Amino acid sequence: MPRVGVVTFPGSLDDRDAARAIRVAGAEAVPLWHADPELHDVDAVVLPGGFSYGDYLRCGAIARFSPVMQSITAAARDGLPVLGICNGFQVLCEAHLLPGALVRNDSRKFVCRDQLLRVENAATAWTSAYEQGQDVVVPLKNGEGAYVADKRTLAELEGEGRVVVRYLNGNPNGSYHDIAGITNEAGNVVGLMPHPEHAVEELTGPGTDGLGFFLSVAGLAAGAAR
Amino acid sequence: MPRVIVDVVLKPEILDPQGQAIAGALGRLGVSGVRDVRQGKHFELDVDDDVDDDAITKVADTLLANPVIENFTVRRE
Amino acid sequence: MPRVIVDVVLKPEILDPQGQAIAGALGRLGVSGVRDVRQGKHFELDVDDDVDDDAITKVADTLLANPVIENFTVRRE
Amino acid sequence: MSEHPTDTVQAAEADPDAKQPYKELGLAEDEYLHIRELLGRRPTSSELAIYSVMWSEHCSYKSSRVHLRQFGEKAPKTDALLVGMGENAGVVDVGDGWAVTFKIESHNHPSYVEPYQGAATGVGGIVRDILTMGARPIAVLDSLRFGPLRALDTGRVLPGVVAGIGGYGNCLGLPNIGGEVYFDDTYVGNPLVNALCVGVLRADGVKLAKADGPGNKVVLFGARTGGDGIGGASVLASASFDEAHQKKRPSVQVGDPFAEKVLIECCLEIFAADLVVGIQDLGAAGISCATTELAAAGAGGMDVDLDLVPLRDPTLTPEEILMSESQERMMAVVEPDRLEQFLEVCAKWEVTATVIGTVTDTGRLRMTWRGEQIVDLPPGTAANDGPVYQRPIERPLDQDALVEHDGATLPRPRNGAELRATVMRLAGSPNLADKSWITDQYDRYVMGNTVLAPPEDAGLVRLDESTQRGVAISTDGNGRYTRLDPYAGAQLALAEAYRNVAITGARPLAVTNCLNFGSPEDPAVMWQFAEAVRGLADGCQTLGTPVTGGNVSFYNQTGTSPILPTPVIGVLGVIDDVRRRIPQGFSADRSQIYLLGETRDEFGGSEWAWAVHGFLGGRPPAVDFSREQAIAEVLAEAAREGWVDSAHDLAEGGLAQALVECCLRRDVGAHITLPDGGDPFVELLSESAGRVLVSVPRLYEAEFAACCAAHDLPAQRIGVVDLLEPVLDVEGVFRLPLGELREAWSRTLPARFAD
Ligand SMILES: Nc1ncnc2c1ncn2[C@@H]1O[C@H](COP(=O)(O)OP(=O)(O)O)[C@@H](O)[C@H]1O
Ligand SMILES: [Mg+2]
Repeated sequence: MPRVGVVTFPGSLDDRDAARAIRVAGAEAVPLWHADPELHDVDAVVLPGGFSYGDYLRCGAIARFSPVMQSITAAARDGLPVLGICNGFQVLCEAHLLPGALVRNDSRKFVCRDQLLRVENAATAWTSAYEQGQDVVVPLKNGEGAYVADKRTLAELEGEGRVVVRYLNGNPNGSYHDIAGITNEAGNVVGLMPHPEHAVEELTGPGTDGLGFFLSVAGLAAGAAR
Repeated sequence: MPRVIVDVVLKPEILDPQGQAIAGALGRLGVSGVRDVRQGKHFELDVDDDVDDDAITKVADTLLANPVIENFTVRRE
Repeated sequence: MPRVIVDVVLKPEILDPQGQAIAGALGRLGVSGVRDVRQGKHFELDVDDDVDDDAITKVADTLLANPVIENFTVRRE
Repeated sequence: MSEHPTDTVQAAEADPDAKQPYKELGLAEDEYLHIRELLGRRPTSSELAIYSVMWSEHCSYKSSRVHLRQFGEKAPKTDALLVGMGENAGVVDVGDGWAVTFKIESHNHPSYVEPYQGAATGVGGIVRDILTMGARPIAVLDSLRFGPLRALDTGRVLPGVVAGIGGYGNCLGLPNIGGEVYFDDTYVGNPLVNALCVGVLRADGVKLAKADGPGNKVVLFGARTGGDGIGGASVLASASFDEAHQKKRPSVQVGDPFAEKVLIECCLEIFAADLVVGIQDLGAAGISCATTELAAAGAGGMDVDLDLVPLRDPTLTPEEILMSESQERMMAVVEPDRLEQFLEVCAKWEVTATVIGTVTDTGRLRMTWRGEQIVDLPPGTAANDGPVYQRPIERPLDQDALVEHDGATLPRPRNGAELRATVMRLAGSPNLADKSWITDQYDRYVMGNTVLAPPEDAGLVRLDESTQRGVAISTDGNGRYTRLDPYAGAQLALAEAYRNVAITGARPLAVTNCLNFGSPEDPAVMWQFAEAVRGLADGCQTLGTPVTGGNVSFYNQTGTSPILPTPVIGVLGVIDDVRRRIPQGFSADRSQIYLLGETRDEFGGSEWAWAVHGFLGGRPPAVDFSREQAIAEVLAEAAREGWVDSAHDLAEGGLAQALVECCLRRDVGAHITLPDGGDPFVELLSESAGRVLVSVPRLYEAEFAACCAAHDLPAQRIGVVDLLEPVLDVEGVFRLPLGELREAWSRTLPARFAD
C-alpha cells in the first residue's frame, strides 16, 4: 500500500483531514513531525492546511525552516511528490519550491465557501486522476489566498502549462490570473489554496471532487511500487 | 540596548488590498490630497551591541521579508 | 510628490504574539543577540504638497492605527 | 499598589488598621469587614486582591446564585448527565463510551471596547473551559447582538467581532457550526458576544478542577503572565468600566490563538498519558481563581511561591500577578513521579511550564513573595463562601402597559400585493436577512466532521467515523419576547433551541445558557432575571433536559437603560447515525410540503410588528412543551425511517420566512396553497411556536401522516416542491421569483459593510 506522509507543524489544522483523505484514496497515511527530519521512506508528502505558527509574520514563513522541511525540500528536488494545501502551498512558496507568493485576500476577509475550479493540468503527480479541463467543486477557506508573482513568472507558468487549477465563476481573493494552484517544472510539487481533503465524502463536504488529488498520487505510488 | 528598525514594503507590482482599502476610505472620510497608500510591516529589534547590520540584513532577507514580493530597509534608532 | 511615513506599533504593554513568534524562530535559526522583537505596521502615503502633518495625524489616528492598543509616529521622507 | 512595599501577613498583624482600597477594588464595606472576620485580621493587599476578584459578580455570582439554584433543584432525573453544574462545564454521556461537554459564555463588554480582541479572547476563554474537562474541543457557535444595522458604531463593532471570532476560532481549527445575529437599539454600546464550545471525550476521561494529594505539584503552563485585564474580573466584567483603577497596564487583552492551539494539543497529549490529578483553566481572576478553586475542591491546602510565575512584564506586583487575566494559561496538579513526563510533553509543544507550588492538607492557601508570607487564607472562603445577595425584585412599572398595548390595531397588509411587499421587506430586514456575510468568515469544514452548519437550524458534527454517532447543537434567544414576558421569553428560547436540534433527527439531551441582563441593582432588571431563570428551570424540568452549565452577564446597560433581557439558550442533542440527519431546504421535486403544529393570531414581539411598525408590545407566543416533545418524537422517527427530505423550524417571520429560506437554500421553488377560511396574513406571518415545515416524498406521505396522528401533532399539507420553476408561489396571494427574493434577502449585510 502506498505510504503518503502528512506533516504536522505547530498550528497545522487539516492534518487529520488530509490523513483521512489519503486513507479514503486507499493509501496509508504516515504522520510526519515538523521537528523530525526523518521522512520514514514515504512515497509522497502532503503539507496540510492550517495556521502553522499562527500564520504570524507571513503564512508559512516560519514553518519553512523546520527540520522536516529541509528533508522534504531535498527529496522534492529528487522528484518526491509533494502537495501543499492552503498553508502547505504557502510553505512551498516560502521554501521556494514553488514560485510566487500568497498575500491577503483582496476582500481583506477570511472566506470559506464551496469553490468551482477548473483542472488545467491533469498531468501532474497529483492531478492525473482528473480529466484535462475538468470542473470540480472544492471548499476554499483562507484569509491570505491571493496568488501573486511578477510578470515573468506568470508568463512562465502560463506558457509551460504549470497553472494546475484555476478559479471559475468569480475570483474569490484577487489571485493573479485567477490562479488557484500551480506546479513546479517537474510536476511533482503542487500547491493549491482550495482544500481537496474537505471534498472526499458526500456527508461532510460539497461532494467528492477532491478525492482525485489523493487517488492520483496513490495510483502513481502503487504503480512505482509494482 | 541598541534598537534596529526593519521596514518591509510590498514591491510596487504586488497587489496591496489593505493600502487600496485605506486610500478608498480616505476619500469617504473627506480627506483629500492623499494620492496613494501602501501598507507594509515595521519591525523593532532590540539587539546586543555586537550585532552588526550585516547580521540584521541577513535576518531581514531570510525571515522578516519575502524577497519574492517585498523590499526592506534597515536602520538604527 | 511628498511622501509621508506612518509607523504604527502596539503599545509596549500590549501582548505581541507575532513579535514573540519571530523571536522564537530566530532562536531556532541559530541567530543570537536579538533580545526582543515587536511587529508593527508601516504605511507610505503619497500626498499633495498642501497636506500638512495635522491632516496626516488625523488620518493615522482614525484609520491607520487603533488608538486603543496602538501608538503611531508620522515622519516625512 | 506597586508604590507600596510588599504587604505581608506579618505587616497585616502588626498594622491592623492600615487603610485599604477595598472600595476601588469593587468590594462593599460589609464584604471587606467579613473578610477581616474570616481572617481574624485585616487582609494583606494580596489577599484583598484575591477576595476582590473572587467575590466579584462575575466570579461569585453573588446576585444570581439564589436564583440559579433552581437549575439544580428542578433538574430532571437523567442518567445521561456525568457532570452537572458547578464545574467548568457539564458533561453528558452520548453512548458508545463517548461523552460530550459544552458551555456558553459571554464576552460582552470587552467586545465593545475592542471588538476584534474582545471577541477573540471570548472564544479562547470558553475553549479552555471545555479543554479543562479533559475534552478535545470540536466545534464553536457564536450568539451575537448588535445595535441597529445602520447605527454608526455597529459599523465598528460588528465587523471587528466577526473577524475576531473567525480569527481565533479558525486558527484553533474549530469549525463554527452555528449561532445567531440580532439587531436592536438597546444593544448600542452593549453588544452581546456569547461564544459556545463543544468538546468530546471518553466517558471515563473526565478531568476535574481539584488539587488532591498532599505533596503533588502545582504546575502553571502556557503563556507568560502579563498585566492583562488587571481588575478585569471585578471591574471590566462587573461594573461600568470608567471606575477601573488603571495604571500603565493593558486596557485590552490580546489573544494568541497559536499559543492556545499548541496548549490544546499539549493538554490532550497530557490527558491521554494520564499525567494530571486535576486541572483548571485560568480565566477571570487568573491565578487567584485557579489556586483557590483547586485547593478548595481538593485536599484543602496549597503552598505557592509567586516568584516562580513566569512573567511577561517584570514590573508586576504580587497583587497584579494574582489578578492578571493573561490568556492561554492553565494550571495542573501533577504527582511528583509524573512531573518529568509532564514537562517533556510541554517541551515537545514548546509550552512554558513551571512548578509554582505544592498541594497540602493544611486547609490554608499560602503564598510567598521574595521569601515573605503574603497570603495565608482558607481557600474555600474565597472560592465558595462569597457573599450571596437577595437583590430587591420589582416588576417594572411599564410592564402592564407594555403587555396591554398589544398592537391589535397595527395596520395589517390587506391584499396579495401588500402581503408580497411585506414578505419581501421582512426577508431583507436585518434580523431575517442572509447572514452569510458573517458565516462565510468562519471555517466550517476543518476537522472533516461537519455534517450541518449555517444556515441550518442546528449545527451537527460527527463524533465517531466508525459508529457515525454525532451531536447537534443550537443556540436561541429572543430579547423582545423576553422583554414582554421574561418567564415565557426564556421558555420560548429553550423551546426553539430544543426544536432546532430535534428537527435534525437528534434527541435533545442537555442545556447550557448565557443570561445577559442589565444591572442587578435595578429591581426591575432583577425581576426580569428571576422570571427568566424560573421559566428556564421549569421548562428544562418539563422537557427532561437538565441545565449543565452556563454563565451570567450583568450590567449590560447604558446609563439607566438596560438591554433587552436576553437569555441565550443552548441545547445539545445526540443522533445515532449522522447519515440519517434531516437537512434544511427543499431539494426533491414533487415532495409534499407539510406544516406541523398550529397557527394562531400571535404577533406580540413579532418581527413583523418590529420591522414594519417599530412596535413592541402584547404577549409573546404561547409555549407548549408537550407539543415540542411531540415534534421531537415525530422527527426522530422520520429521520430513522427516512420519511422526510427536509425540515425547517418556524420562528421570526413565521411561515413566510421559513418558506423563503427553504426555497433559497438550494434555489428550488414551491407552490403553496394556504388553508381556505384562514387569514393569509396570520397564516404567513404569525410567530406561533411549536411549528415546523417539512417536505415529504409522496412515497412516505401515508406513514408520515400516520406518525403525526399517533403523536397528536397537527400536520397540514400546504404545498409541493417544484424543481422546474424557481418561484415561491402562494396560490391566490403572490408569486415571488427566487431571483428577486434572493436579491432582497442577501443584499442587506454586504450593502452595509461593503467598503
Ligand atoms: N446561567 C447559568 N446556568 C447554569 N450554570 C451557570 C450559569 N452561570 C454560571 N453557571 C455555572 O457556574 C459555574 C461558574 O461559572 P464561571 O465562573 O463562569 O465558570 P468559569 O470561571 O470556569 O467560566 C460554572 O459551572 C457555570 O457553568
Ligand atoms: Mg473555567
